Formats: sequence, structure tokens, C-alpha cells
Amino acid sequence: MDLTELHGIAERERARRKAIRIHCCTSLGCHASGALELQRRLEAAVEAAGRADTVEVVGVGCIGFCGHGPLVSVEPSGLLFERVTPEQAPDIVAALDGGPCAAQRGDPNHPFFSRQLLVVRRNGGRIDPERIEEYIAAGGYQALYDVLHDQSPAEVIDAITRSGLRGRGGAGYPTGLKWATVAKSKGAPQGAPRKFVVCNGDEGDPGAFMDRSILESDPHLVLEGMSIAAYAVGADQGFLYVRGEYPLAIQRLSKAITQARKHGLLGSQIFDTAFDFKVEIRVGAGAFVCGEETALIASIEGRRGQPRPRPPYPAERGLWGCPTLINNVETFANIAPIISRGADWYAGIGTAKSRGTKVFALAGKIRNTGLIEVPMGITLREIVEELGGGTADGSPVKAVQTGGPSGGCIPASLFDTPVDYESLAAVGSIMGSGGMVVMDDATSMVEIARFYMEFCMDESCGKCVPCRVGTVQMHHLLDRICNGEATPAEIVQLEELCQLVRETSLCGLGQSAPNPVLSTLRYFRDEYEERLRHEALAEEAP
Amino acid sequence: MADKLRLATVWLGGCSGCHMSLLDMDEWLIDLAAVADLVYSPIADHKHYPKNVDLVLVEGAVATNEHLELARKVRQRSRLVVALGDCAVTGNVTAMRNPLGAAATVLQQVYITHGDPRGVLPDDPDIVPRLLDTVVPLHATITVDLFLPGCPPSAPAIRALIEALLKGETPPAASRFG
Amino acid sequence: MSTPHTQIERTTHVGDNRLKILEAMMKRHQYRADALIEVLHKGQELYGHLSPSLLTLIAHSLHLPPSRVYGVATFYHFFSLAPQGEHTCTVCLGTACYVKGAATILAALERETGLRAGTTSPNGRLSLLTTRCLGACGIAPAVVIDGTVMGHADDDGPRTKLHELLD
Amino acid sequence: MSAKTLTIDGQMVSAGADESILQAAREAGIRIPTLCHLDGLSEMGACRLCLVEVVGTSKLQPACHTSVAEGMEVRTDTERLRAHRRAIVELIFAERNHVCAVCVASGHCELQNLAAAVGMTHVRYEYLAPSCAVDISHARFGIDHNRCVLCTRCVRACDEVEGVHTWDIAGRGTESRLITDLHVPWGEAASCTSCGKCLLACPTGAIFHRGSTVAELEHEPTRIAAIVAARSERW
Repeated sequence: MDLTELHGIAERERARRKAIRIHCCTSLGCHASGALELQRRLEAAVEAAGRADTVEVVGVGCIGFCGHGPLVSVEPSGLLFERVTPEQAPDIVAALDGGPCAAQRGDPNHPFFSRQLLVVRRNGGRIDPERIEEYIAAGGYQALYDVLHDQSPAEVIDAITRSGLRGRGGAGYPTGLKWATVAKSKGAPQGAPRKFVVCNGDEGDPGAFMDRSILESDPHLVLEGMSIAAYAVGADQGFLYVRGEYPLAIQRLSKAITQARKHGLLGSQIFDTAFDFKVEIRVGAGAFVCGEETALIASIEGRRGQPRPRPPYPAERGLWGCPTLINNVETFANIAPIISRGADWYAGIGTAKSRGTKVFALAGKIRNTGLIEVPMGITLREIVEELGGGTADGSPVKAVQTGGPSGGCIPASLFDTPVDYESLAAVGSIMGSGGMVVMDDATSMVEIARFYMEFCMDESCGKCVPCRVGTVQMHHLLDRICNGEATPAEIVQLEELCQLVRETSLCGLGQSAPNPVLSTLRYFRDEYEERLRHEALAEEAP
Repeated sequence: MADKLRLATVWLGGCSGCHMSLLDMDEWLIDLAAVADLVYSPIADHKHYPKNVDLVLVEGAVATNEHLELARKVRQRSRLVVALGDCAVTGNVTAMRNPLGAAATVLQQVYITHGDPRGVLPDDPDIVPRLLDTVVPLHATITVDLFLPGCPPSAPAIRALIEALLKGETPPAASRFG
Repeated sequence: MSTPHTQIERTTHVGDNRLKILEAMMKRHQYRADALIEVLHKGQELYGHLSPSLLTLIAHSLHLPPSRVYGVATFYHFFSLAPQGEHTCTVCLGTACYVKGAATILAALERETGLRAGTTSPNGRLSLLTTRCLGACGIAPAVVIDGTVMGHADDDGPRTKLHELLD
Repeated sequence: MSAKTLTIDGQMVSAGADESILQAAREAGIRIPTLCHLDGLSEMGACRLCLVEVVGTSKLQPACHTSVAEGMEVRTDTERLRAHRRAIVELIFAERNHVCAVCVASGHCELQNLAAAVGMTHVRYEYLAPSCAVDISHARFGIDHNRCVLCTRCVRACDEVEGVHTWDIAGRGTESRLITDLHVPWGEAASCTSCGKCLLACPTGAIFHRGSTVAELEHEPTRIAAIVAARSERW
């Protein structure tokens, strides 16, 4: 593969395309709502209408408005249809030229769409994720070509550093710094002189589906990001660790890897350079803790997914003792756009300390559920009220949960908080990987705290004592509070346990497990107190 | 003798070994009697737990509804409650039935499954106390002021505790379990 | 003591090439220890669950101590050491589903089927399971019946579907 | 080997560059409580009892797994650490069914000693009272899961010193259980050489000699280090 060939593929693809493209979303949400049948009916309807010469039906990745699926959009007219039934397929074809249609029309100018800024999701809902030609036609793999031919690894790392990109897995560690550490790390003295790149697609946060959507909608974007990273740090082997719960993402990734290999975009001497890079998929098997870097490594090595103390960090000693770069799916998806459009462009988006965009999965008690990509610094209020449209029945929003089991609940009174790493931490939550679950008055915050604690208890790997037993004890106390059996002293005990588990647990799972409790205690303490056992215990009266 | 210490000892779910240890204080018991009145104890003949107890040593875990009621009364009527011995402090041997399951399961196993398959379960709440589903240490039911672990705690340990309290001092730190 | 191969073979029928597929898969991974989880996935996909003889076979093939293989197989929730029901019904208990009433749906299904979550009916026809998040939050609450995701589920939808399957 | 100078609890200490804080502290006569650590075995960092404060970092560091550094200032015995250690020991006691009064290891048990050392007067948490098996299928040894603290010293001794890996942990979280081979009764575990190193390594009465009665069992954990040392001499 050389540049002429790459451009040839893009040109042939553009020439192949028909004037009108009907995009039928085939990501999980729409898939489950009958998108495949709809796609078949649309194809038949195009055929029946005799328009097959100018119209094509394309199964595309996530359009984002998941709660309103199955979704269909039309290019170039921009028409959008929601909750389309297979029976409406002929109607949609008939309406291509703007005529009336029984199918529900969506508003492509709705704030849900217009307030977004698409960087990593720019191809989502526009290309067929199962065809590499579509990705290449959208400019794909040009960034990889450019770095391999025009930039030194140090220059690539410098660009990523200047872009201000921070880890999208939740903790927000500066990506450039991580790459630089792996690049200069020599590994263990006796270790093999290899380096690895790992893509963390173990999106375990319940209520989050950004990474699934990116992998399902634009798998090559992630592969290209990994390849650029591998070049920058000097790795020749990559692993893509994907949750076993995401069969569609795994299937599309496998296809993407095969296609990339076939086109010489993975493998040996990529773009006729000395750069070799292979990627293997590793399928997770249902363990939230494997999102933690050292547990992830253990799991890729085929062991129990248990974390180990850091340092040494994976950047110095990771897979099989070799320096290993671990970034999350969305982080890798940002790489090619940064290389293509420049670090300065990227750094111009967002806030001073949190640059760029962030993808959020907006779910829960909200009118517009789905996937959004917004510039950092946007306020929670804008997301919940403008993009999300408030609750479906108009009742007041009580809180929004970010960061999943490691995050916290932010009350409506703090909705003017800008969405950036530091501001969310300051109000007791975290950016997290991008799950954003909206809660209304019907949601009990104590029960939410118990829900998350049950999650952490079940997902604790059992290695260190505070997390293994502490989460069980915290869950027990939350259970007693929910059941109206607890005394005020037990809230104090709960708080002490939170402190213990946070300060003494071995890994991030345990250290952050108390967060949902602490944040709800901070903002909704009255809900805890309302549930305490009220009758004064005679024998304990002073 | 109004300024004599009003001392009580209570026997909940335990083997009475702690009380044996208490008696093992031997001749010091005579010195103790000079400064304290034993106002309630299984080794003396008292029908009811009295009011205004200064110090009570409680042996045993809380295993039945009767234990629970007595423990609450003890807390109400005593200034200083000491959990005496491992059963009171941890549940110990008395609590070893907990992993078997709730009261009904335990009774079934003991009286029927591993006892007499044609037997009957004891069921006369006025005579036989009702088992709690879980045996718990004393502090799980009432506020406990001091803990003296040991199975049983040694006589010198019990003596050291009482002596310190008589002098108004903080008793020596707890020794070991078992 | 019989070798694990014969144990597996004895329980399989003529024309059953599952063992061959598994062998080929392990060979492709060069019988490397780090392929253990991938191999367990494949084993479960082929046989439905991970029986002791299958685990022994895998341990022998990858040159791993049996206790390590067992430790890994029981660490990850995806792996099942007991056979699953003919049909499976999985209720998603992710946050988005939870705030939209997944717990009531699960309770209704438990009542309806008489099964506790995580168990299989004695006749082996149905397993009622839960999952931590399918990532289908946009269409919460979600229930998966035999691999098909049902979005915006209510108490009745999954119940009707189960009746269709089981009656 | 270059030496590092650091301060532990205000005391100037000199240690080899590859030593852990735990080793350096011990050489200086400063005791840091441990449970999952055993001389001769790899570090696990799991019990969290040896956590110490290192001036300049907000996170507590496991002394067993943190290398000394020049000018490092370590505190091993602050109010906060004492409270945490006591709570951790309580959590362990609450997790399984530790009944010192009827335990073979009573009087020689590291957990029992820890309770006394950290000043545990009682357990503030709910006892979980899990149902745990006792396996006496092995001709010479037994394992009582009621007394297991999941320190994995037996797993590591078997794997790293005996080179067998009969033991491992199955399940996860508080459901974790020690297993032999494919979760078969110990006596049927074909890989077991009956060497007894797991017994030497066990800190509690979980792994015991069959026939031991209450308070009779004395573990010999230091023998693991002796075996490892002797072997490395020869090699």
C-alpha cells in the first residue's frame, strides 16, 4: 500500500456511491429495535420504486439518538426519520424528494444535534463500519501515512502533548506524557525488548456505551489511532481488549482488522516503511475490574484479572514485563483527527485544562437518550436541559450521575458546573468514561448508593482486604438504611468505612467505590436521615 | 454501706466458663465483697435485675429473645457494662451455629436431621426461649463500655479490670482472644 | 485414570467436530498460556458450559496447572461451569436500566418463572440471568432473550415472549 | 550496591537501593504489621496492613512493595494508620468464622497476634458468618476455610518454592475460596506432593496437621525463607 493506492481506494469508493444515500443505523440500540429488517425493507423499497440507480441503502454506525430508534437519515438532504417501522420503508423512499411521509420526522437541527461538536464521532452514522473503503473515502489512514512518512515518533508525541488530550477512560492522565514515558522506557533489564499498545475497551461502567458505539460505528478510527501510537512509542504489537458483552463491536472489529491487514494497513512494512504493527482482539469475560490497567494486563496474559500495586506502572513494566501503553477507546479515536487537523486546532476546543471534546452516553430519566459529543466546558445544565430536553414527563431532574460506580451524583443545584476533569472532581464526582445517568424525584439516592455498592461488592476481585470485605460491610449498612433499620451511629460508621476503603484499597476500583456513597451523603444526606430508625431505643437512652 | 459498688454479673449464651474464671479470683473475692455488693448474678439468688447497678460483667453472646430482653434491661439499669469473655465480645462458640442458617434451620438440623427423625421441635415460648436467627455479640444489641476478651478471660485479667475501675482508673488494654 | 481427551470424546457423538475446532483454535494460539481466556470462550461457545473434563483438557493442552485454569474460569462471570438452560432470559441491571425499573421487571420474571436470578429451571428449559450493562442504555430497560435484545421493556413484553418460547 | 538514606519514624535509616521500606524498617528494629508478606515469597500487597505514610504523597504506600528512596520520610505509626490497621483486622475477623477458642493455631496465630498488636477490643462490623467447608481428605493435612484469610501465602509457597501450583483461588470478591487442582478434594489433587510448604506458610489455623488439636499447631513460616535461601545458595 502506498499513497496512490490509498487515494485510489478513496476515489473508487466516491465514484461507486450513488447520489442519494439512505443511512440506516445498525448499532445496538437500533439493531434491537428492528433496524436490520428495516434495512432489508428499505433496500426492497428502493428496488421497487425503480430508484436503485441513484439511491443506495447503507447500514451505518450510531447516529446517536438511540432512544428514538430505529433511525434513518438521508444524505445529502439531511432528512431524519425516527422510530421507523419496516412498514414505513416505501414511504421513506417516496419521501426522498421532500414529499409528505407517514414516518416520524426527526429534527436534524434539534439542539441534541446542533449543540454537538463531532470529532471522534464524525463518521458515526455516516459510513458503513464494515467497509474499509468508506473509512478511507472519509480521509481514513491519511494521518497514519503522514506520521510514518513525515514525522518522527518524537514529533508525534509532541503533537499529542500540545493538543492537551487527556485520557478519556476517566482519570484524565495527559496522553502525551503517557506516550513519552512508554517511548523512553527500556523495560525490565532481563525482559524482551518489546513494547505493546493496548486499547482498553472494557467499558464496564454500567450506564455507559460510548466505547461500544465508537467500536461499532468506526472501528478503523480506533485501529488507526493505535497504529499511530505504536509508531510513536515503538511498539509492534497491539491488543484490543473488548467486553464480551459487546458481540457486535467484536464482530465489526474483527472484520476491520482483517480488512486493514488485507490492505497492508496492519502487518509488516506498513505504507512501505519499516513500521510493523499487528493487532489482536482479546475478549473480556465479565469483570469490571479489568478496566484497571494492571488487571487488564493480567487478563490479557490469561490470568485472573487482579490488579497489582503500582509502581511499577505499565508504561515501564506492563504486558509480560514489557513497557506497555494503555489508552481507552475514545482516546485512541481522537488521535487521527489531532494528527490530521493539528494539535492547535484540537487545543482550541474545550477549556484550558480539559481540551477537546468528550463523548457522553446520556441515559436514565431523560427525554433524549443517546450518545452525544460535546466540547469540554459545556455545563451540565446545557447537556441535561438543552440536548437532553429534561425528563420525559417534564418532572424536575434531581441529579445526574457521572463516572458510574467510581463517580458521584451531582444535584440539580450544581448544574452550572462546567464539564471538565477538575470541576467534576471538585463537586465530588469524576469525568469517568462518559456515562451520564439522569435521575428524577422518583429515584431514591440512598437506593442508588446501594445499587452502586452492590455493583462494587460483586465486582471486587477479592485480592485486598479493604475492598473485598469493606464493600460488603458498606453494602450491609446501606441495606439497613434503605430498610429503615439503621441508627444514626451507623451513618457515622458508613462514613468511616468509606474513608478506610478509599485510603487503603489496592486499586482504583476499591479506592473509588465509596464515591457514590460520599457524594449522595454530601448532597442528599436528608434522604439518608429520613430512613433512619426513629423510635428512640429505650435501653440506649442516656 | 451506700458507697459500696453495686456489682452484677449476667450469664447469657455462654458456657459459664467466664463465671468460673470469676470464681477463680479465689480469696480476692473476699476483698471484693468488702467494697462491692453483688446485686445480681447467676451464682447468687436474685429473681430480677435491679436498678442502679454500677458495674455489670456480662458473659455470653445474645442468642435468644430472653438474652435480648435481659441485655436491654441491663443497659437501662447499669452505669458501666463490660462484655466479659469471647462469647460476649465476638459471639465465639455460641455463634458457630450462624453459618448453618436461621433459627428454624438450626433447630431442624439439631433436633430432627441429626437427632431423632421422628422427633419434634421444642415449641413452648413460655418455657423455652426463642432462638434468634443470628447469634450476635453483646455490642450488636446494646452499647458496651468495656471489652474483656478471652475464652475464658483469666482470673487475674478480670481482677485487674475490676481493681482499675474501683480506683477510677482506665482498665489495662484488652488481652488476646481465645 | 483416563486422559481428558477420551472423557470428552466419550460424551460426544459421531460427526461432532467441536473438539477438533477447539484443538485447531488452541493450535492457532500456539498453545500459549496467555490464550487461556480466549480458549475458555471458545470452549463455552462450543459446549455451552465448561465441564471439569473440558477444563482438564484445556489445562493439559496449554500446560497450565488445573487450579489456575479453574481459578480463571471462576473469576470471570461470563464463564459457566454448569449447563445453561435451553433458553436464556437476561435482565440488564445497568444504571440506566435500574433507574428505569429493571428491578421490577426482574422481580416480575422471578415471580412468573419461579426462578431466582442466576439459576436454571430444574427441567433445564430456562435460565434466568442478570447482566451488569449491555451498553444498550439508550433503549433502557433492556432484556435479552436467547441473544435477542428487547429494548424499552416492560413487565409484560419479556413475559409474553417467554410464554411463546416455553409453552 | 548503592545505599539510600531515609527517615522512618524520625529515625535515620540506611538501606540498600533495592530494599523495600518494610525491609529497611525491620533492619532498624521498627515493626510494621504484615499478614500477606512472607520472607522468601513474592510480594502481593494485598492485606494493606503494612501501609505507611510517605511525606510528599497523599496516597498510603504498602511498605512491602515500595522501594526505599534517598531522603524519603516514612511514618509507620500515625493515628490514621493505627485506625486503619485496626479496622482492617476487624474486617478480616468479620469475614469468616475465626473462633480462636477452638482453633488449632490459637496462641501461635498471626491473625490472633495482629488483633492484640493493633488493639482490637471487638469487631464493630457485622459478622458475615459464611458457610465454609473443612477438607480433611488429605492423608496428612487439612484445610478449614473458616480460618482462611486469603493471603495466598500457601498458593505462592506451592508455586514459587515447591514449583507445583496445586493451590489457587477460585471465585472472586468475598466468595473467593482456596482450591486444589480443579477444585477437587485436597486428597485427590494429583499435583500435590504433600510437601507441607503450604502448612509452613499459613498464618492462621486454616491449613493444619490432621490430628492437631486446639492450640497445638505451630506454623514455621520462617522455614520458607530458609528453603529459598538454601536453594539460591546451591544454584
